[in-house]
Amino acid sequence: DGHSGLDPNAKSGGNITITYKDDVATLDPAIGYDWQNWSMIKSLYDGLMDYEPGTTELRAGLAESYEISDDGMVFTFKLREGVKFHNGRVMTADDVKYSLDRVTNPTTQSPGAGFFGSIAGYDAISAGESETLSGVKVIDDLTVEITLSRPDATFLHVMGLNFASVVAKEAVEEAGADFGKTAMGTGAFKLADWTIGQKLVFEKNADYWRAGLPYLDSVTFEVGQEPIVALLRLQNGEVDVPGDGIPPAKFQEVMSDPAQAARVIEGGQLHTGYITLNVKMPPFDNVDVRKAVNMAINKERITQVINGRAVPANQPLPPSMPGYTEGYEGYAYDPDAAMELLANAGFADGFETELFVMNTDPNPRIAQAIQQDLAKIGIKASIQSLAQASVIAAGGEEDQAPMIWSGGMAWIADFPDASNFYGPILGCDGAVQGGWNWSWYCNSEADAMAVEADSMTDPAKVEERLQMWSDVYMKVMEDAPWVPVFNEQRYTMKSERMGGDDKLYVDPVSIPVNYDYVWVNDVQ
Amino acid sequence: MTVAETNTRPAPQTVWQRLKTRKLALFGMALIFLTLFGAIFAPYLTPYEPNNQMFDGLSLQGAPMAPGAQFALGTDLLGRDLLTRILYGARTSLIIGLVANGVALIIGTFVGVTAGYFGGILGSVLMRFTDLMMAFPALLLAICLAAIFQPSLWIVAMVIATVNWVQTARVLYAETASLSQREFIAAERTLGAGHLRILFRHILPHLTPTIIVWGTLGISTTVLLEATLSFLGVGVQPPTPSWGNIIFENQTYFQAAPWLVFFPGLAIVTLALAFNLVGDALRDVLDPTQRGRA
Amino acid sequence: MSMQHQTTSVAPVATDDQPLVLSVRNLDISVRTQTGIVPLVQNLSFDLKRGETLAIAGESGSGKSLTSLAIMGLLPPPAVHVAGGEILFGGHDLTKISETRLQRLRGDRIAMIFQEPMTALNPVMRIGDQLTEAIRAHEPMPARAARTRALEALKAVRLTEPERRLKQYPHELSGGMRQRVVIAIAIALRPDVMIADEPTTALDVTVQREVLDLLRDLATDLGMALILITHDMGVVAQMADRVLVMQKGRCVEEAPVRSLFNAPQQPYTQQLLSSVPRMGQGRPSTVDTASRPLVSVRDLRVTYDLRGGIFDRVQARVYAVEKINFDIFHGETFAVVGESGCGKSTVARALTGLVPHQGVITFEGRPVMRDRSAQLANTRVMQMVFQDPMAALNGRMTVGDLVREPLVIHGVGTAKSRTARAAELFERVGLGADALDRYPHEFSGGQRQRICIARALALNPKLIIADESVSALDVSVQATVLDLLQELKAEFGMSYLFISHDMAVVENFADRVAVMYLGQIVEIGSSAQVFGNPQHSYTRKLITAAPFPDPDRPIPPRDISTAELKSPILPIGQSPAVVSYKSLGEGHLVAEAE
Amino acid sequence: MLAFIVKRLIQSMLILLGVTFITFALLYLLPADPVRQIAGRSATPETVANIRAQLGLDQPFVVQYLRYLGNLVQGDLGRSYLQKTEVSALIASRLPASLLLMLGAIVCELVLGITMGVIAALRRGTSTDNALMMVSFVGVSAPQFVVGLLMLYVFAVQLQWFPIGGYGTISHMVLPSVTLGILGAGWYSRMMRSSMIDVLRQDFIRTARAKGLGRMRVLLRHALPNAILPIIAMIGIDVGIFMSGIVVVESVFGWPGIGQLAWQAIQRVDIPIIMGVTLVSACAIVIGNLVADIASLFADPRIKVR
Ligand SMILES: Nc1ncnc2c1ncn2[C@@H]1O[C@H](COP(=O)(O)OP(=O)(O)OP(=O)(O)O)[C@@H](O)[C@H]1O
Ligand SMILES: Nc1ncnc2c1ncn2[C@@H]1O[C@H](COP(=O)(O)OP(=O)(O)OP(=O)(O)O)[C@@H](O)[C@H]1O
Ligand SMILES: [Mg+2]
Ligand SMILES: [Mg+2]
Ligand code: NI
Repeated sequence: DGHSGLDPNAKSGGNITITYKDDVATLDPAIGYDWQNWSMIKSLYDGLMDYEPGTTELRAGLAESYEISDDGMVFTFKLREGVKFHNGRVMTADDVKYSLDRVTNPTTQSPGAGFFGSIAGYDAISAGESETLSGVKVIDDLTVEITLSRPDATFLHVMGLNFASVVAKEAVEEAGADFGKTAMGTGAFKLADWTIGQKLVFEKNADYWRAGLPYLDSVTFEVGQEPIVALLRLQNGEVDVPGDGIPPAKFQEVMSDPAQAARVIEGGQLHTGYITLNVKMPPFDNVDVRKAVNMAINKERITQVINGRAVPANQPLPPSMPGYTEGYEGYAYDPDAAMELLANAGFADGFETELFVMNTDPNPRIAQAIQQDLAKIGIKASIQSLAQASVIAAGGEEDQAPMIWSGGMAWIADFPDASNFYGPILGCDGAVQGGWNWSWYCNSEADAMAVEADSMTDPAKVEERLQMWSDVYMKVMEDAPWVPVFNEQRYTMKSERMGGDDKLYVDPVSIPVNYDYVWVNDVQ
Repeated sequence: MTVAETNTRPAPQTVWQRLKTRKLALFGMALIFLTLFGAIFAPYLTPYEPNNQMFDGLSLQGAPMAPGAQFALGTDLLGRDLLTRILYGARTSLIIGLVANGVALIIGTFVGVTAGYFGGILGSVLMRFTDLMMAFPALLLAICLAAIFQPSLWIVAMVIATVNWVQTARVLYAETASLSQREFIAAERTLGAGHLRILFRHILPHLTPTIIVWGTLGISTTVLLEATLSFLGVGVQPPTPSWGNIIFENQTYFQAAPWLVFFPGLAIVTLALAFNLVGDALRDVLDPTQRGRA
Repeated sequence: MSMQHQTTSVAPVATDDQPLVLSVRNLDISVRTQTGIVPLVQNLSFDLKRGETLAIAGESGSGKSLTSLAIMGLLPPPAVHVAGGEILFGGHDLTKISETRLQRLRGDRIAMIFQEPMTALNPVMRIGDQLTEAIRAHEPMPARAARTRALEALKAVRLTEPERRLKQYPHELSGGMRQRVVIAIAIALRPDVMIADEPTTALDVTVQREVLDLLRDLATDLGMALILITHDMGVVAQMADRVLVMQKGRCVEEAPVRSLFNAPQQPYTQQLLSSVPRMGQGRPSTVDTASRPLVSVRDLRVTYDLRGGIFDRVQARVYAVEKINFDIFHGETFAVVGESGCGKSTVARALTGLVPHQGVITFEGRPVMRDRSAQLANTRVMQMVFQDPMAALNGRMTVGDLVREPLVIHGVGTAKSRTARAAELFERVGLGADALDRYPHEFSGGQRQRICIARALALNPKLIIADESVSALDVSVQATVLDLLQELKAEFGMSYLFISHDMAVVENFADRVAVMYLGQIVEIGSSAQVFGNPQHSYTRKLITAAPFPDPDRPIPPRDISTAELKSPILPIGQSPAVVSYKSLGEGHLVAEAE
Repeated sequence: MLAFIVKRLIQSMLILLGVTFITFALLYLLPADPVRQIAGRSATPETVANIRAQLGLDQPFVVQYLRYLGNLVQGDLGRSYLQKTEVSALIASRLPASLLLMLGAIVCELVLGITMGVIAALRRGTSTDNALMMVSFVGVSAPQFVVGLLMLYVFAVQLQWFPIGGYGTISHMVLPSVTLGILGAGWYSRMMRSSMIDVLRQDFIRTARAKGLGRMRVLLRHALPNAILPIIAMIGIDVGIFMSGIVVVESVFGWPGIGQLAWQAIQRVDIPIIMGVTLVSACAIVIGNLVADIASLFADPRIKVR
């Protein structure tokens, strides 16, 4: 492989401590789907594909190389030789197939099963008619051939998802349903200890197939720590990285102290915070109303409220995502024009509606800012601040939630591809009961374009494909089912002893830290 | 035959007249009136709107303003005037502290007194139900109830009432049970008094000290419970201010913007204290055996 | 030391040649109130010699207890304090020495026994600990040795099963036993002076007799000086060498016991002595027992279930009243006497419908029911006056309201007429109408009992049940209340069911008497029959145990068989044997010995 | 004694049954669907239906409840929907910490509450009394989150007397216990004060003093054991109050107890965990009451076992 990725200054050894508020739910790569265990699983497991550290660039993982058939329907992966699971067994092509079969089998109840929908035989396994994916074939110990049922330009990204991680069958069978509390992969770290509710210890995998990695001997995750306390401990030198980032209440204090501010790292992330407008619920079935709402929201003010830790957004895709439409202005903040539009739509006196929001800080606060903006153009929105599950439930009903502020549940891309912001949250597939398309927007034209774009697997047509996606999102913006509000920036902090490139700390894929590549400077 | 005792006892005083002589009680009442006044006349007392997120209420970095000339008690995280929100929040908190707490007290008294006075099967059923409610995590019950009935101020008040009556019921049960054994109750029976008369004329007056104690202490408990519910997203919905939710919204800023926690906290403690002072005095004043004592 | 040897009662010997142990000089005690300093005890002086028994007598509230507390240095701080004078003991003035020095004297040199045995002991501490603690506080010694001393003390007070008592808690003992324990604590260190503040007021006659005998024996054996505080002149007569009579905080008269009883000098002393009821041969009954009875009780039986076990099942039963029969006639005072727990109150409760009963109670021929309307009807004709007026009055209502209460309940008259009636009743029982809007605690015990009586009279009942209605009052007040009852009876022709344990009072007050023992009547007859010719051994025991207010009358020989009252509690399935009666004619019935 | 305990245990069982029923019913009525969260954003309706059937959530309420009870009697609390782990294992790993914290809080509220109450009673009417009662008032009215953070900031960050959160040693326990106990301490000091004033008026105190005992002995050996009786009965009720408090305190101090588990589960409608935690907390409350009753039994020999 072309990139060694190794840091010449890096020192080997040492332990770092990361804190989190929430307990780690599971380390099962088929189940884990929150941004806390996402990066942990990444360092415990490998998939066939992987990303350059700190970037969104794909690179080969467990696959040494891969071939794509000309029609883009058959992927043949050549596996690396001698890669060992943490238990010492050598990983083979059978394991790859087993892992893919497992994640797509409905009894696994994987929230990521849907990503593999393009593999041949997915429908059969998902309907419970088959135990294996017919599209995944083991050619020999080191070769896997995956046949798709439809062209899928994002397929390599899918193979880089945690859900596609290779697990050891014997470990899964041994642990049974408790597999999530153990780990058996090929990753840079192995799970050494897990005291539920307190901490997890990851230990260096000495046999790791990427030579020289990881640098750290171990990583300790302490869970159950209030972010604000975690920061106090960081300032006290007890913690190396606050997993939940810098809490808003401490942000100003940290930034105004040069010594601390120097250790703050800022980075973009593939995130958009938006308001959904339910196009099936009057008056949001009127596009002018939706546009008016778009124009009414003072995005600058909202970013100010969250201490400037975001940039105002004007379209669904975040700026760092390929396919982002440069130069697009979106709907500028213009309450007067908004009122005019409203008046034209027959709502000169405004109307009453509800804004659903998840109940953790700062979301209710942002909702109140939105509420005030809406009030200025005569829309009286009452806030329904509910538990995450309740908001999701309301969004999944056609006639429950006229507006939802997505914060806390918002879209962070699963993989850095333009398509990732469409399917379930803007496409017709998601606009079903229990779906995630909370604006219930369904534009068959845009859907068709999306399908077409995702079928363009030819590497030569990348630019063309991205343009197509750009068009899709522009179409969406025309219909204005969303108010894109901001793209959150990541602000994190590290202790003085932490080394490695800054971008490792704002890795778009491995949040908050790419554990495999960071190191500490206080070892010999 | 002894002659009627001549005595130089002052003319009987009304409760108010006796309450009036107690400095602490007057101080407490003054605080309560101040709060009521603030709540009722909030619009006239402050130039700001409670929900107005002012542009100059936040620094450019989005930090709230410290107390100062423009904003007497500073601003909150959305740039709203804190004093204004505390004044308007008094409305919510008074409703919670008085209505929710009052309803809880009434339910608790009803259950406890009925069970304690009548005893028997009715008493056991009521007390087992109380035990059941006690064993049920109050917070979970409140969360579920509030989630099932879309939260609004009155729903929240009722939810708080449904979880907060239990302790009162327990305590009053024990007290009523022992009161019913007292001889003056038996004496009352021999006079031909019915249950209702005994309950209302004889048992309840003896329970008032306990009811007052639990009632006044319940004020801060309920106000804080509302705050916890708001924090869990099932309390009074934003942007309606309440003292509790102001604290909870801003509690992590106790270091960066202490005023956001301190002032509403002070308001809660002061109100609770005021009621407590009045309650203590009332308890003494209502108790004829305390006459003439300090 | 040996406290085992027993003497039969020895009449107190005047001990002129003994040294002085305690001397109180011009003692003043005051209380600080909002209206200024109020004197409670003024200019009190007396001396106490070794081995001498000084009785302090006087009406309730005259300052007896305060005086004894002042000697102990236990006046309730900070309001009540010694305002002047001195208390000389062992060469020191107790009013001046420090608290630590006082602590060393207390319990060791001067001991005190308090009035109320039920509350004088720590309810959550074992008897043994309470005893040894007192011993070890003054004489450091190993626990074992202290235990031996404690045991000795318990034996000295002649408590049965002393070893077991050490491990028991106060509530497991009867009142008499508790009082013995209190005495044991007091004598454990052989103090020079012992103060006994109404040591027997709360006890039954027979128990009182034993405790008094005990105190006298101990005083003689140990050479203790005893200050005995009491309002019972019978006790004074039998116990004291000298008597000090107090009234309103001042000493009225001080004299050797014989001269005081034979020739009281002061009017107050004379009044006090004259109001003491004396026992004689009973009063003949003037009641016509052939007429239709007002109340007739047949086979009355009341049991209380004692529940227990997992399923709260009835495990035993208290046979509080077992198949008793009696009649009360118009204009009669019918008395029920007997010791604590024999079922007297239960009879009253059954009559007033407070407890369910078996058997038949008829009132003027109509059976008494327990439903609501029958209750209303019954309560109009039958009223009850309870033992403890404070407990029977709702302390949170004015007495005016309390007296109006029955009128309101029965819907008699208008608000105005009720107030007029209440004022009239108050006037009748000797209270001013201006008292109407005061609260019960603002009255003295005697006054409170009059309030209760006024309330009972409000509905013009035909029968008044007086359950130990005068027991809590001191003699002079008791006499006035009894007089009042007599007057009312003459005036309104009502009948009384008079319940008491005081034989002297009953004898002087009742027309007919029933003696109860263990839930059954053992002897019934006219006052003259029962007191003039007591037949049942229990009746005789009660009569002889009553202290007689005459220092010259020999103290009767002690009844050695101090059998405890048997228990009326029987396990399920058993029931007590019903006694059968022997008639001595003219309605005098006596239970046959088993 | 044994019979009493058995009887109380039977009663407790019924109470627990009632608790499971109410919780189950409430969760059933809750407008949120756990299956959607399990299935993830990209799931097809078929997958959702499939998972719903696997979890038995398509069954009628009564069937679901009876099945839950059936499993419960076999000691099976089910598996977390989102973590797929056995609820019993999750609770077992966190319960000791919570119990320890509660124990610490009880100790702390008793020590603080009793001392403050006794001192206030002895200094009745003085400024010490007023000051102490004021402090107790603030204790009752102060939000625990703020108290916790403040203590953490002052005693751990500034003074460095205690570690900043965490779990393990006694010194880790101090701040969270105090934070959790401060509310109870406020209550207790008030109760203790009035109870003490009451007891000091009693006759047996006078008897004890008449024996010549020293002040301290009278206070500790006679007054305190009597004055504390009403408080012992209250400790049972406390456990219930703690159950709400630990959610906050555990998160502030990073204490690995069931409070945090419950809070996360509620957010995500992870019904098996909510049921489990509710049951455990109801058990704790029931046992707490039982223990308080038994303790009163020992502390007060007058109480007759009924
Ligand atoms: N703590 C106190 N404060 C104010 N007055 C008191 C206090 N204790 C007693 N007194 C008053 O002092 C007077 C004497 O009381 P004391 O207890 O000595 O009477 P006593 O002769 O022992 O009466 P009794 O026979 O009822 O026991 C009474 O009028 C009483 O009201
Ligand atoms: N509610 C009750 N439950 C159980 N036993 C009771 C109850 N009330 C009274 N007893 C018992 O019934 C018996 C008779 O009680 P009662 O009160 O009639 O006695 P008494 O003669 O009035 O005694 P005293 O002189 O002490 O008032 C006693 O042994 C008593 O312990
Ligand atoms: Mg006295
Ligand atoms: Mg009686
Ligand atoms: Ni037992």
